[in-house]
Amino acid sequence: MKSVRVRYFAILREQRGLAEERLETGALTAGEIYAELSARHGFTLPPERLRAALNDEFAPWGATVREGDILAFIPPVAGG
Amino acid sequence: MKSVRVRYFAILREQRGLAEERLETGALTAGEIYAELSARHGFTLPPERLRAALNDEFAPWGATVREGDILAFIPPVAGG
Amino acid sequence: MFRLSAEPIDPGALARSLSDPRAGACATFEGWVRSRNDGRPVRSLEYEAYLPLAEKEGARILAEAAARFPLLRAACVHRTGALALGELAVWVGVTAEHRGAAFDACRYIIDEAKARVPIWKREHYADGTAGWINAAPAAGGPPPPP
Amino acid sequence: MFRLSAEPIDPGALARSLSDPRAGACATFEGWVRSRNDGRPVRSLEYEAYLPLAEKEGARILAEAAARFPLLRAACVHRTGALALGELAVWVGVTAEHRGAAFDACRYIIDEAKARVPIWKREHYADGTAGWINAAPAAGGPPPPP
Repeated sequence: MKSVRVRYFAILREQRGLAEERLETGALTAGEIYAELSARHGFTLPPERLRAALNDEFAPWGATVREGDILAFIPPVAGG
Repeated sequence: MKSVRVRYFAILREQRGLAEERLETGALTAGEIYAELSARHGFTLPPERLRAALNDEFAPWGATVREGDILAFIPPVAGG
Repeated sequence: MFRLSAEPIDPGALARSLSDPRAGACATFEGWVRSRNDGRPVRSLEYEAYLPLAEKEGARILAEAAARFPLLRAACVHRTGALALGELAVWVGVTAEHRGAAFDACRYIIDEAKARVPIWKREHYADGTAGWINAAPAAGGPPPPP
Repeated sequence: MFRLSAEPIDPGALARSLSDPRAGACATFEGWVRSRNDGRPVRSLEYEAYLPLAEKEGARILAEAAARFPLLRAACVHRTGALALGELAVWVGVTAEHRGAAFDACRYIIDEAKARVPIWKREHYADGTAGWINAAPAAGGPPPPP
């Protein structure tokens, strides 16, 4: 088990009801953590519509998440 | 013979030494009048690099010029 | 220079910041909050951003534009927070010696910014509802420009 | 709206004049007097125009742009008279619902204006000479952009 900071934006923030949390998890990768959180909170966006970010940089879903990392899930962007 | 107002712009105005003149001419078309003036004043621009305008509207070189018309010669433009 | 701004954007000051004695062309793009989107009357909107990542990605886009096009200077500023109808949401400006590069780089920057920078838009509609743009579970149809 | 101006151009006021509740995009182009042209140091320049014909041709270009592109409003103002380095020589602005039309129409207007509107530019060089641009007897090489 490790402790990870998870950040939520936009529709994910609304669906989770908070912008950031500390998560204790045994999951290894960003993708596994999203699957775990999505099942728990009923997120509507499938992972293929999202990107992951690790420590404020884009990262592949297969990236290993380590103790103390900041993990974010990026819904489809809509600037402009 | 008829009397025509001729307007000059940019390099033609410089080469003619004035911006406008009244011309008495027997020439029929805009092209013939340019040939006459070009021979008299030594304009450097050949007609294929110019356009003619009659009464403040573009006109073909073959346009008939009538008494009292305003004839202008348009050097290659360079706005912007 | 890419930045996010919680305050209104001043396009005049930004355009002046791009001046350069060699510049013959300045192309700008302004994105404004419009009164309808996809046929629905809009009352206002809000932008949320993932700040450090948005600024990194925006800076990368400007660097890419400078590598691809012979430009002199380029800037992009995007608003965050609540915006009213008609307000300026995003400003892009590019100076170059010649206009082709200024136009092409300006368009590259706004196209890439809209596609890649982690910023999200929530529209408030006249009927009292609100929604995040592009947040449907399935990517339905082409994304609406701009 | 196309017009010639003997006074400095105010881009902010012009951009505001294009606002429209439906507008999501505003693309602008500014042509600035630059310090060199074709490698020669420029000190200042002057524009001369054939006023009634320039205004007619400019209005035609704006009407063509409105027919070709789904734009909301468009304007172009060109300076006449003496201009210093860095001064704004021409301003084009277009608003549209979406950015593609705004960019395309803006570029169409400046490209056509430079090719068709009877305005002439005389450059004064650092060495004290001066010359009309594009006034060589033979059209030598491609015309310099912009």
